[in-house]
Amino acid sequence: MRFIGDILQTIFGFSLPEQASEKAYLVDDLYNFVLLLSIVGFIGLMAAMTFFIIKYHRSQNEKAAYIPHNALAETIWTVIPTIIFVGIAIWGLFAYFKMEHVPSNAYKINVTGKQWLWEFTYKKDGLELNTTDIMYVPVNTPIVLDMTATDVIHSFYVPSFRIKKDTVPGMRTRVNFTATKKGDYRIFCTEFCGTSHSRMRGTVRVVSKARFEKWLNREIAEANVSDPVELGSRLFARNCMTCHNVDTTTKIGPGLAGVFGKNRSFSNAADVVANEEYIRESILAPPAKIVKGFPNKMNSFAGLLSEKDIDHLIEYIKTLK
Amino acid sequence: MSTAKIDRRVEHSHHFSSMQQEYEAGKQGVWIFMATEIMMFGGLFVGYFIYRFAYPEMYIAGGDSLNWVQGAANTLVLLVSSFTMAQAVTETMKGDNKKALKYVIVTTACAFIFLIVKYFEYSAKVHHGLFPGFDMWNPDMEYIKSHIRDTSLLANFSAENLRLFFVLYFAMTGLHGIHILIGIGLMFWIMKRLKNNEFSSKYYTAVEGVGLYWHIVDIIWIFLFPLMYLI
Amino acid sequence: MSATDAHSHGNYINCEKGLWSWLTTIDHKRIALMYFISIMAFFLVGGLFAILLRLELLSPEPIFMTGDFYNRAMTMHGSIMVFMVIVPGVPALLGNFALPIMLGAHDVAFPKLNLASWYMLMLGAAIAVLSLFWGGVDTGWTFYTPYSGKSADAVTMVVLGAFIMGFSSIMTGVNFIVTVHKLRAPGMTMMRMPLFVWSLYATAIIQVIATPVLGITLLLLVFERTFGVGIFNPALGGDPVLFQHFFWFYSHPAVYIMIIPAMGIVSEVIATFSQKTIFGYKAIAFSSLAISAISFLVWGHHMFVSGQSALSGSIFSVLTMLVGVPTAIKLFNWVATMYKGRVKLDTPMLFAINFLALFTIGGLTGLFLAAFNVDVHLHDTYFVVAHFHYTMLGGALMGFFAGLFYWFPKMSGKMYNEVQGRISAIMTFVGFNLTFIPQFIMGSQGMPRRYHTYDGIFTPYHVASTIGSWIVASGFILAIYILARDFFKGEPLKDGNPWNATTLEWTNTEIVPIHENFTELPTVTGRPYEYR
Amino acid sequence: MAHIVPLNVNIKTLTTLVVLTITTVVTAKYVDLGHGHYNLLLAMFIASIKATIVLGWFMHLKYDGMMNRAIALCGLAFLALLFGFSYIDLFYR
Ligand code: HEA
Ligand code: HEA
Ligand code: HEC
Ligand code: CUA
Ligand SMILES: [Cu+2]
Repeated sequence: MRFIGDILQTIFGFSLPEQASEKAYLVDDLYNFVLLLSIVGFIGLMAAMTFFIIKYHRSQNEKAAYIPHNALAETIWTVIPTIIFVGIAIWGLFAYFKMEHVPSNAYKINVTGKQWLWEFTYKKDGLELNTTDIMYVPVNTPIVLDMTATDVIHSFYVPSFRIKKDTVPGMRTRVNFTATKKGDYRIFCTEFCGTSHSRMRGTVRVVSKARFEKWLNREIAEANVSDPVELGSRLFARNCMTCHNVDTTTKIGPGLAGVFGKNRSFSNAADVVANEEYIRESILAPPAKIVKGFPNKMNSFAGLLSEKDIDHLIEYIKTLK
Repeated sequence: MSTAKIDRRVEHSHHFSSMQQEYEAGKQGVWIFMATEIMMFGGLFVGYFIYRFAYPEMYIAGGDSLNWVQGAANTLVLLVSSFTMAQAVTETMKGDNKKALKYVIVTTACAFIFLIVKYFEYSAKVHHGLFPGFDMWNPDMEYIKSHIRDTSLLANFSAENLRLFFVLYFAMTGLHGIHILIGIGLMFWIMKRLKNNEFSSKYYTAVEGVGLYWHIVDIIWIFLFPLMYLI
Repeated sequence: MSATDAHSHGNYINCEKGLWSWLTTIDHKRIALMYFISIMAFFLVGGLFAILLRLELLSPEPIFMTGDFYNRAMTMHGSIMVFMVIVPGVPALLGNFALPIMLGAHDVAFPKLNLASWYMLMLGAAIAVLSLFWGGVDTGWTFYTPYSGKSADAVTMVVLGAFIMGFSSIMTGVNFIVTVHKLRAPGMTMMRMPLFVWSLYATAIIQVIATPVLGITLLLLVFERTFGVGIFNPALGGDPVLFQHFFWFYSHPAVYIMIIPAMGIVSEVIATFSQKTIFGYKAIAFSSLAISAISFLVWGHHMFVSGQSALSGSIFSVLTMLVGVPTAIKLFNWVATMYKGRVKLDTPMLFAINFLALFTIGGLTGLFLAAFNVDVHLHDTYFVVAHFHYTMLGGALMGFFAGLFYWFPKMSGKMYNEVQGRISAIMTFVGFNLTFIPQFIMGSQGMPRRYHTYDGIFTPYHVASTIGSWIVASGFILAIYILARDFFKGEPLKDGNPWNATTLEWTNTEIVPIHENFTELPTVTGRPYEYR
Repeated sequence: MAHIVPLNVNIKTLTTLVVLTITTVVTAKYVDLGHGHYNLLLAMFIASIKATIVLGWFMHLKYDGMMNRAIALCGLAFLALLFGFSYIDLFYR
């Protein structure tokens, strides 16, 4: 059987992306089979039609025959398609359930879709690692993705693995695969989710098991540092760097070095000395006090950063000199 | 005929070939519209049951907070109006426009009574912050607690879910109410024509059609009443 | 009767004059002409959006559109084409014109309802299109929640527009069912009805049963947006997948609203242009009904990867395959009709052959999508886009144009330019395949749909597709131009039955039908298509 | 032309409907059928009977042709479908 599948794959393979997962062939086999059948059916039908058009063209045929029906012919072309179509459906079901079957030792990664990025969460020994954009997975290891979304529906699609599943807010969906080849594979979001739907792409990076372990240990240790200043600096890099420099130079907002403890003057409020309360307010309600000479460009981070995050940010800003 | 100035239909429209044919066509058209009504409300009922099985306790809490006496009264009002409507059709078929008119007037009166009761119900709900929209949602939990039949249900209960019940309550009874309003409009149209003595034992399609519509509105309420108020 | 006197001279076009007489007409043929103008206008607008989309997709990175603009154009294209062109297209335009005459009736059962239906379509369309000036809509034509619950303000408008257009569709459906049941001429039994009428009848059933569910779904969406009710919003305990169930309960049957009438046209055209009795009349007639019944059982095939349960997925997959059977029967019967016929390739027949070839491809690719596990890979890729353009454009629209050219002489009393007609048919065929075959390939390779920017590996396919779109567009513009020009300037017909067809609209009317269709109702004595 | 339903039949119909309404209220409010959805089922059962009576007598389906009955049934059948399939999904998810 596999042999036939391989032959078809060599003929029609050009239309499908590279197979890079253990179960990809389940999709390809049926795809190729239906394609073959369709080509045969289509050519057969069109050949018959063309032949009739030419042979029985009005210039060739004086008188039309009178054939209102033919029980045998009609039975044949009712029964045969029924068998074929239902056969395809049943094949598809079996293949689907095979694909859905999750091996019990599968390695679990949590996936969250949000406008417009993918977030991957790895867990190990009670520690957590959140990454975006690139999903590292070990080769030849069953992986199960436990997925959800935070805002609207997205859909997690890796063409080379032949997997796709919507991620639905308020619901958990699962998808599983075993990558068979090292390399980078594309992730697409395939459920329309707004402005940057088409940019909600990512990469699965399949690496050897050893490298994966190493990567995970390193990253997870990195991610779980508890030094508030270090954490604050990371948050700052991710959220604030686009507008603030860490020296005294202006970007979009003021450079933050040395701000803490200094007297600040505003275009819409009385002066204050920058203390923790003030920085907290600057993050949560920026328009309350707009620094003199600056536009009201900063959006509130309320709801986006946790209380802890803000504490860490403050600790970090304190250190900027 | 002595009643020549009255526009009484004795002749079928030009594209039909008999009164009988025109009558049957008209009636069938109304029936098909009734099928669409069934599908339309049906969609809402599907939503109702899905959420009912998802959050049974909130439906009980929500239902208990409705005033079932008012609901039952309205059910009776609609049943009576259905009866008078059926009777109006009977009289029109007999050719007695005057009697039929009286029945239609009673039917319309019932429709108004229904709406008035509904108005009191709605305003009570709005008063307790149970209208799930326009930032009016602010449920009065004391009110809910004092009405629920089994307080142990309140254990796994969230106001968010209760909101879903009231969404469906207002959507379904609201759409039903709009149908009642449309029905009242149709009644006035019929009354005018009955007053003009336009119908006869040969031509009464319009009355019968409005009748069918009115009964469907009643049937929908027959389901809404237990689902919303009782169960 | 006085009404008849006023119309007793001249044909239906010139028996009354002035714009007002058109806007208040209850003559089904005049209403059909009003649909003609409006639907062609919608089609050009929808097509214009398509051309813009294709231009933008020439390059993987944005050329002249922002993401938001692209999404709006894509949504407008889909919604206009579906709700304003192809759903009302065949039934409301050609059906309105031909159905009563084919049955031997003076008019549809409820002529005023018929006119009201046109106004509803216009009102709904106006609201939907005007939404562009309120910022447009970017949800895709499927309006999936929760996205549509919070995106652009104009969603409410478009959804209301679609709601109103739904009523238009219901009204047409009711009218046709009753007309078929009650207004057949003496001797016109159900089994003597032309196949186009059968197909409209099957379609009307879907319109009447399915459209109300769309109505209520859209209404709930409006509530969701204006009151923030949360039925479909998971944050408030709602279920977003439920919206998809409701939506597809209508919208899958809706795709058969588009295709079944086109199939009816193809049946007429193939029998007439083969000058041979249709093969398997009963099978074709009943397969229309079978399709419309089964079409209600398969909607979940749009939701294979939505998180719906595997059990329902399985059931839907098997049932979906069953829809293919009656469709296959029709295709085989049409080809068998040509066997030993006297085939002539005039423009309507060329469009019908376009239909046969392209719809077969569309249908066969439907089988890929209906296979549960294959759809996991293909769902929401360009493979689906190509599939539904092959069925809707290659199928429904080609059939529609076959019908337009076929009934054009009866509508106008003129003959269109045959050579130019054939050129337009061939151009659309060539351009169409150039546009959409590359989409099958890139879809299989994983190019997702509704993508404004894309991965560079797909560029060659997109470029080919865009070039193709210019050819299809020119083909259709040419076809519309021919029809519009020759309506006024075409060569007047000498014979009321230029195709030697057998149905009543050709055999028993004037060259251009009179207002009342027939001075005396015909009596039918046998089946249509009796070429002996 | 069509069957005329006399007053006394309409009165009987109304009476039956009122009695059934009272039954609905009493069974729902004062008879507890315990856990599960038995109360719901009972109420729906009575409501269906009431709807059938309205359809049959007030709406004259009892005296009407097959076609109109078929149309009404058709609506209900397709509704059942929408129910059925939506539940298959929800309960097996
Ligand atoms: C006119 C419109 C039309 C028609 C007729 C069809 C017909 C069919 N469609 Fe299609 N479909 C759409 C319009 C249409 N579709 C649209 C618009 C969408 C996308 C909506 C969106 O998401 O925006 C869609 C999406 C769609 C999907 C969902 C894809 C996805 O999103 O993942 C599926 C899945 O099952 C599907 C299946 C089918 C099938 C099985 C048929 C069958 O009816 C086809 C039957 C025909 C045949 C089978 C061919 C003839 C048979 C023979 C010649 C027999 C000989 C051959 C052999 C023996 C092999 N369609
Ligand atoms: C019957 C329905 C129908 C028809 C006929 C068409 C016709 C065309 N469609 Fe459309 N299409 C849909 C229905 C249809 N489409 C639907 C439902 C979607 C899904 C939307 C969604 O995802 O929500 C879609 C989506 C869709 C996409 C995918 C967008 C995406 O996923 O990002 C593409 C891309 O190539 C496309 C292309 C085309 C092209 C090139 C044509 C061509 O055939 C068009 C030919 C053009 C013309 C015939 C007219 C050209 C006119 C002019 C150039 C100017 C003259 C103008 C005036 C005088 C005003 N369509
Ligand atoms: C969109 C650009 C932008 C981003 C992103 C941004 N800011 Fe700002 N920020 C500004 C601007 C502009 C001002 C000056 C106007 C004002 O005070 O609101 C400002 C002011 C401030 C101030 C007051 C500075 C002073 O001189 O007193 C603080 C503190 C601050 N931001 C912290 C942050 C932190 C922490 C983050 C990230 C969590 C952040 N900002 C992200 C634009 C930004
Ligand atoms: Cu996320 Cu599309
Ligand atoms: Cu479908």
